[in-house]
Amino acid sequence: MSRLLELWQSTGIVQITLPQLLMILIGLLLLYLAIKKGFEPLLLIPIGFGGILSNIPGVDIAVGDGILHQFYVMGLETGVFPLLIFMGVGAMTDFGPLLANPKTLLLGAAAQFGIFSTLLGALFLTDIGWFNFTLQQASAIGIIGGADGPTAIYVAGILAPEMLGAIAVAAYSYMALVPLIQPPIMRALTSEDERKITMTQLRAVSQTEKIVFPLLLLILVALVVPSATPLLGMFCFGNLMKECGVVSRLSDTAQNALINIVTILLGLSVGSKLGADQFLVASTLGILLLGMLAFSIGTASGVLMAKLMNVFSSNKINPLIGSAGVSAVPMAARVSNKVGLEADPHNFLLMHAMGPNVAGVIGSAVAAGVLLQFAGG
Amino acid sequence: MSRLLELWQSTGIVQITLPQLLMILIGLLLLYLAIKKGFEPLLLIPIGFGGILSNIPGVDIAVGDGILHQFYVMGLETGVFPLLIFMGVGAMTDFGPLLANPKTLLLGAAAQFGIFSTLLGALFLTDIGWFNFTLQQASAIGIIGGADGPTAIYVAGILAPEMLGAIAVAAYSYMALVPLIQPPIMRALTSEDERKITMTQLRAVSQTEKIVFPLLLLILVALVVPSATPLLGMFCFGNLMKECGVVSRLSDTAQNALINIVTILLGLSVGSKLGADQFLVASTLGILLLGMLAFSIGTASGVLMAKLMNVFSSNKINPLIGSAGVSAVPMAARVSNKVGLEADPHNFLLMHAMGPNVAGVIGSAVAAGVLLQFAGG
Amino acid sequence: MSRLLELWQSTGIVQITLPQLLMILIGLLLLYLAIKKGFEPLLLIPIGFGGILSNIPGVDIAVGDGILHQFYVMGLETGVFPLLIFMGVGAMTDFGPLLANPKTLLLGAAAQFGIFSTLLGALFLTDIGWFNFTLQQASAIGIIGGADGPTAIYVAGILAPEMLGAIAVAAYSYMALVPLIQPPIMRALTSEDERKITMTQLRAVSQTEKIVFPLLLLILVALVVPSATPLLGMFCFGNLMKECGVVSRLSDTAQNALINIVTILLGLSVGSKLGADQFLVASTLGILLLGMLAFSIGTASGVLMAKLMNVFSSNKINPLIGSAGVSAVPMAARVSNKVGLEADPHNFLLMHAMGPNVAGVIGSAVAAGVLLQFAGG
Amino acid sequence: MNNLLSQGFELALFGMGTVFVFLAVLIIATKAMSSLVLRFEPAVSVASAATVAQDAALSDRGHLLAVISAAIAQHRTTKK
Amino acid sequence: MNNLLSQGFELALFGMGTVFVFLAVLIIATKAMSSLVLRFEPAVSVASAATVAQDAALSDRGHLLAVISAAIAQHRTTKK
Amino acid sequence: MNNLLSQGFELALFGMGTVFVFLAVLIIATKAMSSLVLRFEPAVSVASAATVAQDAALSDRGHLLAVISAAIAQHRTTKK
Ligand code: NA
Ligand code: NA
Ligand code: NA
Repeated sequence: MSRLLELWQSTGIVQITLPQLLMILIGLLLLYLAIKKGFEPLLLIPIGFGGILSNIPGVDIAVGDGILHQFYVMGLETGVFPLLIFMGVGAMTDFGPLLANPKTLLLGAAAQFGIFSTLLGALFLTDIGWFNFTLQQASAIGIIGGADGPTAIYVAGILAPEMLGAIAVAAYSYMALVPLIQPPIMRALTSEDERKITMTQLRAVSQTEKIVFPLLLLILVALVVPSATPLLGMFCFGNLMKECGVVSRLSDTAQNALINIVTILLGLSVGSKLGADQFLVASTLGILLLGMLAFSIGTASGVLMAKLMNVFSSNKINPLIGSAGVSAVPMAARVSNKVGLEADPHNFLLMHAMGPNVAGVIGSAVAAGVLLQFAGG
Repeated sequence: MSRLLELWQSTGIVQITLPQLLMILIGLLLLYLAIKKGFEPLLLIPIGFGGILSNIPGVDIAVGDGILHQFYVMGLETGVFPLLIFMGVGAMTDFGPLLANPKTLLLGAAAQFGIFSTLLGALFLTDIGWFNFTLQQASAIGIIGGADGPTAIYVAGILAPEMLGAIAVAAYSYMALVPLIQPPIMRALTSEDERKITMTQLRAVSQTEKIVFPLLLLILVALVVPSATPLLGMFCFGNLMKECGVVSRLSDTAQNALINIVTILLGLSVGSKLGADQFLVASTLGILLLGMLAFSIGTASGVLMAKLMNVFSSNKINPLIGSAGVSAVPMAARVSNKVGLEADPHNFLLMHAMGPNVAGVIGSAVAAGVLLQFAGG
Repeated sequence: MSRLLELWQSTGIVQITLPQLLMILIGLLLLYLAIKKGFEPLLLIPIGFGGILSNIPGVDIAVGDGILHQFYVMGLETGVFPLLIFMGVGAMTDFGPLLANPKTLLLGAAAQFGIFSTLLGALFLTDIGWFNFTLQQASAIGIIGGADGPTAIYVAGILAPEMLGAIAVAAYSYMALVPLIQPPIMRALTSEDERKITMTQLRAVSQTEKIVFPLLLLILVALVVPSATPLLGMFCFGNLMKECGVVSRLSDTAQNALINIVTILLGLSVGSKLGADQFLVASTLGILLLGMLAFSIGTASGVLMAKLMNVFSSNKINPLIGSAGVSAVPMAARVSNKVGLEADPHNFLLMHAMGPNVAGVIGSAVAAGVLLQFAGG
Repeated sequence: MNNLLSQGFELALFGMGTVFVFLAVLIIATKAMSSLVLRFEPAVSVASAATVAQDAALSDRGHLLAVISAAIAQHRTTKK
Repeated sequence: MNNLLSQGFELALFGMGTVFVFLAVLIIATKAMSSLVLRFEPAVSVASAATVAQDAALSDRGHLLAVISAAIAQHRTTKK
Repeated sequence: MNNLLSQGFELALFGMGTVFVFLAVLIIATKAMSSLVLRFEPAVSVASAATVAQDAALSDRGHLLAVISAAIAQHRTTKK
């Protein structure tokens, strides 16, 4: 009979706490948004499901010998998962539009202002006593503004692992919300005439340029920001495998089986950081708030940089492609295209926006390198 | 010259022991059965080959730094391999027939009686002094009656790793023998009229039902049997990836590259537990004997439960689908269909038997959770 | 301001040393040869890129917690990566031509003379004071003559990990150079008449022979050279999966997703041993020199063995297929075919050369076993 | 009957009990879920997902923030 | 000749010896295996695998149990 | 302004500076690379890769050895 009582007490009904129940509801909400609303489902389904698993009482899944904790230790504490994903993303990236119009790299630079202003915002909120973020935590929050999932997870895993869950959820949620966040800002900062600017067609790019570019990028990273090398090194490696044309079987695997496997494991690992005790804290609200700020500022500074470049250059660029500099590949580029079509139904900006879009990936990886160098170790 | 002697003494001819030779023959027999007789080749080929490798003298393959031991430590001691396989099985499972006729879940419950009566049988044989099984070992033997490979390996890896080899060999061998074990029992327990019962066609099931079901199952597991969450959680996760329709690249990888890689490594890991010293012990005979008992009792109780349900319900079910409740997906369902066709060549039971078949997977995972909770750490 | 100086000092421009710069150039050269000249790109692209990453100053990539070092520890220190690649190679190997003409196994034996004479060469150079190789290091250098990448990496990883980078680079470079190294030696050692010898068509081979052969090979290895079991065991396992015909999904994965993933990780791991301090040492020159010697002697002894066999047998073999005994599958067999066609445009030797070619894989794995047994731990 | 065997009986009893209770509850829950889903399913399929996506996503964002905020507030209250 | 070099000669000698012996044995074994297989192959291919599978499997099960039982018995005997 | 906030300003300043400097340098380097490549590209595509492969590979081998030898020599010199 005592054994029966023991068994009853081992059930989840008895053990579950309200915070755990709330987290399970949040996990279900993430799944709902991913499945029904198309919110970055490749990541938010494993993250949401992992989050539910992590809040089930009476069994160790996200701690100790639990499988999600093992995945976390194996792939996130080591940085292996985000770096392998970055390699796969590199193998899927086409630098052609960027090579055809290299000055759009500046748009990818400007959009990183979202990262650093958010970092300052986090420290300001600490200064006025609303929150209590360290420099490491503020940096990890800022990187949400990079609008790049693996970069955010890599940086947060090193600088503020205790916030990894909230940061990843914010990063992917806002990436999914780019079609809602960006257009009002883009319209507010541009005139009707600016939105109608048509751009000259991009020149063709040779295969050799595409092969040399990742190596050139790697060498520059090595010389200027070594701390960004793990991220950009794996990214360039993936891109080289794709462009060189002689290892297509490796490139295919990096883009498919390998990135899919790692995505499943990475998502579950991130989900393991959605335990109620880690997620249901005041700082999560700050992260959500500041993450939204980061996306908005990044968008605005990309657009404004495009307008600034037009002051100095006769070859005008449509400022709507500036917002694509935040990354969120390829969503942000599609948004540029869509808002452009509203102003002029014959003005297709998609290819032009792909340049700043991938530039934003490089830009936020460089910013990540600086953050790791400055605030890390 | 002494060196030459040393080299000669390093050869396997000199070092091999009779038990090792016998185990190599058993490994070859498993390969023969897998290749020529179609005995669960996906698992028994890696297990059989791993078993041969583990009994080669003069080189460490299944111990120490040997590669099979490394696989074992990496994937079986941690539980990662069986859980990833369970995820892949989830991504291959269609709960449609179960959703169309939920009461067949009771058949999947009844068949688990094989697990617990075998557990009692093991303890009885200990009581009368024939064997010397602990409660943990008896539980691990009982789980063979679950007729579900990854569940058996997961439970045995935790409760009785020293018996893992024999339990896995028994589980997969008897799963392969389901077409021989089940029909006589099914015929003995049913009348000709019962075997001719035709069932109403299953209703169509909506996609939303299929998406919600794995989440419903997960929540119930969390509330009622948390200790079954690792198994059923990964299973439901795989199934959700399949049914939600928005992450088909993850679902495809879980069903193909990932499950195949893990199957190879899992099979070799299990093979590493087929060393002569661990396998050629009296308890292995007990395991083989009790495993057969478990399958037989599970089959019988599934059939009898179907007959019992017919007593209380006007909507008769054909008792032949009860035997499918042991799992052994999809073999047991095919056996139900085949025996049914013998009685009435126009009565196709396959789809009706798929319901209890997948119910049996759930049932034995729940039983596994209870065993782990009660007998584990 | 001091912080600015610190940041400047963290850049690669300030920290890079001349040796690191040279190694980066060597890495770029390897990439150039792989991409533009087709030098074994599947391995040399990851190795070359990994080599560049390993020589970037100011960031730990190939040491400590760096990702390449993690890959190295995970897969090369343990031997897991080369063994999994060997399994995949086994799943791609067709023993048919060997089974049709088993006496070509002797050619695969003779070509291993390259391994042992190079080992002696390394010890001789040590004896006369030019270099300072241990028996372990000499063995690891010798294995370059096996002309088999994973075998060389496996052996070097155990016997001389400090030389792994140079040995792998030498092995793959010379494998790529087989079409240049072998023909002059083949022509020098054979007469025009010998090169024109036509061989009888190979008999058909039954599927059962193909299934039994890997098991026969495994048993013989177990009995005669247990220390070669990890290599040949995984090789035979891959081959059995392919030939048995009942686990084609496992065989496909072993030949595709799995071997591709492991190739990427193995290449990067090997690249992590291309740090300037380890690679830019005098012994690297010795390795390159001796590696070339190994290939040349292996080629010569294969050809000479074929001529010797012709003395004793009435069923003449074309000595040009002897050179294929070094392995370098399938390049060396193609070279035999090409040189044969020069002498007689109607004499196709390709299928005949595939026998010694795969025999060479077995032969060098056996040689590796002896080296590990004799010189290892 | 020794202690081990009695433990075994207890385990068998509770085990089969749990399996049956669990699957019985699952039957009821599944039937309830199905009838609930099938009541709403037609409505969902009439309103095209594509046309309502944007507004829905907008309100969902608010929903997400609202739920998380409420959850955190709740949690902080219960901890005190 | 120093010790290292003499060790090298010994290793080279035994190494090449092992390689040749191994591959020579493999030639003989392969030829024997092939002639054995080719003698039985036709018989196997005549009797369709499908038709004999069930009976065969049945007797195989007995075979498996018999082999394992004999193996265990043997092992227990040798251990004493 | 406390120390943390001032650190933050420093980091933001250096961070944005590094990002801009890096991407500006990358623009220049990319343009230089492209113009260089586009100058040589036609020449490369005229001489078929296949026909020159063998000779090229031969000279490359020498090139590889030469570069590595030079590198080692250089390294040994600098170490002394
Ligand atoms: Na970005
Ligand atoms: Na079951
Ligand atoms: Na070889």
